[in-house]
Amino acid sequence: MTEQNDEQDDPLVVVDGLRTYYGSERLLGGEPVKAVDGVSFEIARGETFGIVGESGCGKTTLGRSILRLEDADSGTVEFDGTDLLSLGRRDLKAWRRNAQMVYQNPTSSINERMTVGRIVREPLDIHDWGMPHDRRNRVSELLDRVGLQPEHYHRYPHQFSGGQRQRIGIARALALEPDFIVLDEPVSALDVSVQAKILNLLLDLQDEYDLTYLLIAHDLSVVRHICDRVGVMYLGKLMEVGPTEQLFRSPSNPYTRALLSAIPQPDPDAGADRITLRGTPPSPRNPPTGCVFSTRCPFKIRREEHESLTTEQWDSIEEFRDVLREREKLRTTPLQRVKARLGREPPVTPIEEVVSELFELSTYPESVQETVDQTATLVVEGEFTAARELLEETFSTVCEHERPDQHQVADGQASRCHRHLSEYEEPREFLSE
Amino acid sequence: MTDESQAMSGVTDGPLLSVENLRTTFYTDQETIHAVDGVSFTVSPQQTLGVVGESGSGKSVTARSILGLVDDPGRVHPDSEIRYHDPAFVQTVARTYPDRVTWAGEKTARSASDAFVTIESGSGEGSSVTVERGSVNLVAAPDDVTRSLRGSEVAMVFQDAQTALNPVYTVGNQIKELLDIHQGLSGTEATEAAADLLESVGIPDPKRRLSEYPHQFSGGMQQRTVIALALACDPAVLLCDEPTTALDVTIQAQILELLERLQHERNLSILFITHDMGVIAQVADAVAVMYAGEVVEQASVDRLFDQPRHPYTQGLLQSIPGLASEGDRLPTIDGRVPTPNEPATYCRYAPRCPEAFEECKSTHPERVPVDSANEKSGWMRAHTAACLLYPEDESLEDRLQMHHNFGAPDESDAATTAREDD
Amino acid sequence: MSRLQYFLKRLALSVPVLFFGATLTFVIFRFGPIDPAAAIVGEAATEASRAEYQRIRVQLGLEQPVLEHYQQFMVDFFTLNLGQSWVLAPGTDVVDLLLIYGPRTAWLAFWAVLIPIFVGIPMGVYAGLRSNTMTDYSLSLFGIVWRAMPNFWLAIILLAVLSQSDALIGFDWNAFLVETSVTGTPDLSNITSPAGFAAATKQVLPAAIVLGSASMGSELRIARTAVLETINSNYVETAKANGVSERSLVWKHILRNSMIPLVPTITNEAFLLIGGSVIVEVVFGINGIGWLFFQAAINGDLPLVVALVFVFIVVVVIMNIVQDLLYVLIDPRVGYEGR
Amino acid sequence: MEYRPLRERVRERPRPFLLWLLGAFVLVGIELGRIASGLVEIGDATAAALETVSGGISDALAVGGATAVAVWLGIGVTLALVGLAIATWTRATLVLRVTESIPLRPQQSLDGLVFGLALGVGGWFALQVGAVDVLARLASSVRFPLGWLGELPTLTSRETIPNQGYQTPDGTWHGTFLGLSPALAWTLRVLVVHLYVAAWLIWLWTGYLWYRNYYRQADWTPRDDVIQRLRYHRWGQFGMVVVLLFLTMAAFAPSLGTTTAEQNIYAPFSHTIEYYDEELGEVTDILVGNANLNTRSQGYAAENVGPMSYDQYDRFHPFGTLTDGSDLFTFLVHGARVSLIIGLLSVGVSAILGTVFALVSAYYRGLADLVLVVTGDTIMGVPRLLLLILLTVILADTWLASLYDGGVLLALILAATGWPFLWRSFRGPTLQIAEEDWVDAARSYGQSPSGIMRLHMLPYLVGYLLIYSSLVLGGVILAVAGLSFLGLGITAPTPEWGRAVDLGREYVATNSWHISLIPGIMVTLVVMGFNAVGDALRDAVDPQSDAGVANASETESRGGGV
Repeated sequence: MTEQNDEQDDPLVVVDGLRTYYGSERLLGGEPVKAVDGVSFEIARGETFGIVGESGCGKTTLGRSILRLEDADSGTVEFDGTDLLSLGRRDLKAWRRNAQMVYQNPTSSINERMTVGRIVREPLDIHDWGMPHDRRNRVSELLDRVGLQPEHYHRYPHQFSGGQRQRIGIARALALEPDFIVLDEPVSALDVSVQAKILNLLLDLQDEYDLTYLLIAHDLSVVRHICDRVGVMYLGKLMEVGPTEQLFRSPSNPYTRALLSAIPQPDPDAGADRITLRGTPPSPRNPPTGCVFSTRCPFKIRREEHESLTTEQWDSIEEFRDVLREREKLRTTPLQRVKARLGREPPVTPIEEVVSELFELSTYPESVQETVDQTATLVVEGEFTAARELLEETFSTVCEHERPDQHQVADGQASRCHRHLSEYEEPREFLSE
Repeated sequence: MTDESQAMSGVTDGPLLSVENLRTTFYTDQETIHAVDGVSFTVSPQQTLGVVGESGSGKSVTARSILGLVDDPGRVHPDSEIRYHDPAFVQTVARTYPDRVTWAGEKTARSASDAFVTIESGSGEGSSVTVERGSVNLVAAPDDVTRSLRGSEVAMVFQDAQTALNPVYTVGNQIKELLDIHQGLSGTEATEAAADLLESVGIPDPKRRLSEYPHQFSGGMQQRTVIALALACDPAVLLCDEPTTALDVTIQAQILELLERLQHERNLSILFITHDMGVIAQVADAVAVMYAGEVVEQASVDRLFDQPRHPYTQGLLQSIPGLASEGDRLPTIDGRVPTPNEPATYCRYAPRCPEAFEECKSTHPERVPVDSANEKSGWMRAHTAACLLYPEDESLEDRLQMHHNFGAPDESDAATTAREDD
Repeated sequence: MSRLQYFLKRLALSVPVLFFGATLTFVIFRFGPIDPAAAIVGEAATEASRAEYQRIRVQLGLEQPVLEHYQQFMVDFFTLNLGQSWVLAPGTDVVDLLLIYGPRTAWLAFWAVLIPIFVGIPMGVYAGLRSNTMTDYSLSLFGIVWRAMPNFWLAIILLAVLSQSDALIGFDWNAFLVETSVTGTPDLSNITSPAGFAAATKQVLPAAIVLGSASMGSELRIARTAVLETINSNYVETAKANGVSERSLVWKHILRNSMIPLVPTITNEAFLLIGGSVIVEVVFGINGIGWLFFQAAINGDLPLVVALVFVFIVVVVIMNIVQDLLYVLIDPRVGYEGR
Repeated sequence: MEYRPLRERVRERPRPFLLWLLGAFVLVGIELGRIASGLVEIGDATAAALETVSGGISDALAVGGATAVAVWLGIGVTLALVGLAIATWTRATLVLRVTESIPLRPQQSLDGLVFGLALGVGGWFALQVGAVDVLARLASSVRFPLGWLGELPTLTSRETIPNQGYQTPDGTWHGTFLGLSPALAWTLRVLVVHLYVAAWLIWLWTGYLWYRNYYRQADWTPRDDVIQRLRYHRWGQFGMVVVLLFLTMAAFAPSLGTTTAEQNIYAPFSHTIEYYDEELGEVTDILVGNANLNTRSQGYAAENVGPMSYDQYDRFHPFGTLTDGSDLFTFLVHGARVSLIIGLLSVGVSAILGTVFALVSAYYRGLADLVLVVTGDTIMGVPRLLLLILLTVILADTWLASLYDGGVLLALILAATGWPFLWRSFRGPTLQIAEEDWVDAARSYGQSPSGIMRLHMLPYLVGYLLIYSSLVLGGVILAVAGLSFLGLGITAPTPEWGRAVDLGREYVATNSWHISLIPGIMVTLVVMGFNAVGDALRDAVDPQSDAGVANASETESRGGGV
């Protein structure tokens, strides 16, 4: 760890403001998917940098964009001082020797119609590595190194288990002696007992060949085990970055906290202070305008007049807003409109019922109650947009209006959250309340 | 009847579902795979039994066998017993099949050889029998008994929620179908009940959701819907086959919380199958660890995680990243899970076991209490392991003898069936 | 994307097909090795015929510059101004010809679509539900043989058998129910009366069976595989595990889902009928569009042929639209992301 | 285990290989004459075809106007495509060496153009210099020894086992093999032919087994599984037997027929046969054509020669005679050859087009895919049989129609209208393969697009290629038969099964039922056979995706609803 601080001055990979959108070129397209939306970080030489996040958060796209397997829309990726995004075809091909990728799915990442030997050899052939004889020796050596037998050269991937296939994938990635390897969920498709072996192998190889890893994973325990530093991603944004242990011990960002608390610990006595998030992440086509996490955040900044509300009460309000958001969306599809005109509108719970279910249990301050009632009236009149806007006017805060900046919260640890601003309570303080 | 099940019937609140020596075998052209090979466990009322194991250990097949959903070329061995103990259900079945009832304990068995209903205590007979305690053996029972059990008594939640829902019907339609079958509800009543169900599994704005199709739901909502489908049957036992594997951690947390709440609200017994030790630790009261078609260790969840005894369980727990020591290297288990394609006359874990010795290759370990102190405690609290190292306070010879004796009756059983088949 | 949007997108995609299809016919008409005018007049030996030849060329637009002619051609076609026949029925409007010949083919096609649906699909479903039994094997084999038999051959065999049915199988087809001959054009003039309906139906029935033979085999096979696939799907298993009865499983869960792959099969088969109708109409002597097309083609009535091809393309495009519409109605997932 | 090239492995253990080679020599030796004359025939046909084609093209160019433009355009496009193919498959790059400022895709098309241009200029230059003459002289020098070899007797020829002869009143046969009856002699020859084919199959299979046992370094390959699955596929085996019989029939048509095609079909009045005239009481000559006049099958009992019978000239007719008195069986075996050649040619062309387009559209997606979708949809949007009728009628008088009696034209039309069906079937699987991680992985270590298509996508497509080709082949045979039934496509007198059906259509319910019935049954069987082979391949290559493929394949195997 101490070494690493020295090396920080000499980063191998520098990603700055990287944006990758896709789906915008479709004919009847509409909004593009903002898979990676302005991500910046650095990876030091010899370090293992982890990216964690739930599925659909854009972590794989990020890895692929760095290797230029996906065309980034803006931003820069610097590798050892060269700007990758401006490389020409030839330079790019030459550069590819430096960086490789290990894939998640060991069955689909290697071509099953080729023998293991040919699979591992192909990168060597493409880059005209040495003489054919040397290549064969190199392949045998690699197979041996990743824990396979040289006689596996003539076998087909079919004859191997998932763990062994992943070893083949690793051997192929190592073939050209790269400096940098993107590990895209390298163990998530494997059984626990096999996982451990692959992780050990990766660690050994890192020591031996002085490799730099970018590890993409959703399994936080894996990340904690092998990463030096971690970035937590949500909806295309990097929510928090920091040294692994520090981040795991004292997460600053609300999302990181929720994510960490959601991991089931293999220990029946493990703490019960779990934060369960409501709902699911919004579509990356239409991310929330403010903080991307604002629709689910349990730490959301409230207006002063609402600070006195209990968590349950606040949740009811949030849920009410969710319901309205959904209903508004529902009305906009043409087929639905046709249906509505034909009198075949799907039966929905009358808004009064929704209101009574959500707000009956406790007494709210008058102003809140009033807004809710007003909204309900608007909904009955069919003014969904007005209703949503009214709620927004009443309850939304900076979390929903502005993108949070990155705040340095500790040494080497940065987090994107409005609560780090001095005028608000820090997330951890808020929780302890 | 073995000692174990006698011990079990002594417990006042007996099991709700018990599986005894379950064998499910797949007969393909090339080989015979003993996917489930002599599995025994019990599910107690309102408790959660976790079944954990790597892929290919036979967890799913076990669940399928209980519901009679094993497809060709698989078959459940006729000597296996899957017993369901709910008195009301047993009574209904006993009344429908009065000539296939056995009274336990009575020496003069008034039972036919094909009896599948066992009554331990009750009164009356024939079609007016009342049952206080008893069980139905689902393996021997005719198909319509199994069918009447499905859903209304035991319902299942599958791993892949997306494909478990019929894509061409609305969610409401699918829930209402089950409400009609199991609770006789229809029309507006059913719609109300369906909306209530969706709400109880935490889907907001349920009325609107009823008229939507499964593909319009997110993964987490689909899994909630599958749970709602199971609940629509109003079952007593829920079989959950990896219900959270395909989900993200935050959604997984939601589902686990939901299951926990539902268990309390609806007094459910749950059989929870997963490969994730972390999940098991959160949800289960007792745990059975499966390896290559066999249960190798069973204990209460605290004991299992505190003092794992079987070398496999130990290895499994150690290899979890994050739980192990902070050192760089993770302890690992060598080799891979074998396909159980031959009868077990040896320990299937022996080739990978760091503690294996010569006898492991020739003696099949049976599930025994890990120490003699443990033997006396009740079934649910017992800690058993199928390993020649246990009971650990016996000498090696005694242990070998014990495992050998345990194994012997099975073999003779097999021999008799073979003869009968002739 | 909503289902409506999906449908509109499909609709939009059929425009270029129509457009390029019409262009293709124009290219054949204008640049093909056959000079339409020469084909109509014959050898231009005399002065008079040469003048006639010139007149026809002008009338057909062949003397116009290509682009102008093309524009004229496309506008005419898309406004259904399909021109006239020159050889077969000189001076008759193609639209008039279509009105005479079209209904007969439509009537034939109607039965040729209907018979396979009501025979093939139930057989396939039955075979699928009883997979790997003798019934399944014999039904499947039946479907395969039925599908492999060439239409033209089946037609002449059936024709021969029916025309001598009295002698061969001891049953007089001609006198059966209503008096008809085996070959000939159905009389659609009094189709509303029961007797007229029966006669018209019986008249095209052998032809319809032949025309629908292959469709029946295909639909049988597809229905079988679709049922098999559905039976093994997770939702059927879930329904089973939740105690849904066998009958409801089959009628509600399996059948509806099996219909989805059948929709394109049925419309694709209907699409093939257009080609097949040529042979069947020729063999059975039904004066329908297929017969008209064949006569026009071998007699070099190029203006008529080109107009008919365009009409066929329009029919195909309409059929594709119907298929998409059916899809949208039957499969709620249509138009959703990833489908 | 060290990797060694196959040559070394063979050198190490030469015996099995040499034995196997010896087997090939023996088998070739037995039929050397036939193979040599076959080569000569093919060479002559090709030369003639080339002459016609170049003549046709220069004619078309001479006509001027739109036709010339079209031909020039056609030549240009063909050259560009060939150039593109060269550029892609050889991975040769020209433009890249000059500049790097052009993006990848235009670069490749530019390379294609350059290569195409070079090819065109080279070809034209060769033409000018008279390279054609040199080639022709070379060809004729090869032709001579081959022609000489062609004279050698072969085992399966009708000269070795003659079946034509006459019976004298004492019951003995003259002129036939060992004095056997013509039926027996013919049966014997048919048997010998099939045994010879069987010997080749055994040779092939042994070769595969020996390779597996002695030379192959991998102890298992995915292909082993495919073969294993085929071994238990009864329906597929039925198909393979039928297809093999059909192929044998086409390949050995001259030996299998009871008489020669020349005598039977093309020039009956230039051949004579000997027979024993009972009225005269002596052996007499008669022109085959005249004999045929008396052996016609016209439906009446008096005028009919049914299957498995002799006519009054002691000729044996396994399937009876046609309406003009010629032998139906001989007609059918030669018809099989015509069907097969048209089928292979058209399926070959459309398979190549379909594969290339599928690979390109799956790899590049976007515009390439859209253009192909619209083109394919348009072609498929015109009912195929109508298009076939229209094109055959329209092109009937052009030089193309003179190649192989209209067969080549028909094959080309079938290919031009058929590739979208194949492409459609390939598109799905190809798109799926393009999505696989290994394709992405190959990109990640710098594999070129063509390399990815060739190494990582094509191998997966080969299975589908075989499946659909065999299904489509059945369809093409149907379509050709249907067209010739309508009197289009193959011009008379070239034998075609559909025409036989047409000839006999009036006699189905009479004594001469065989004329229509037998060819119809044969078409049905052959189509079933190809479908069965397709099904078997599908099950063997891709056991999981049963339904999806079946779904798409149903309509393709039909050949446009004929």
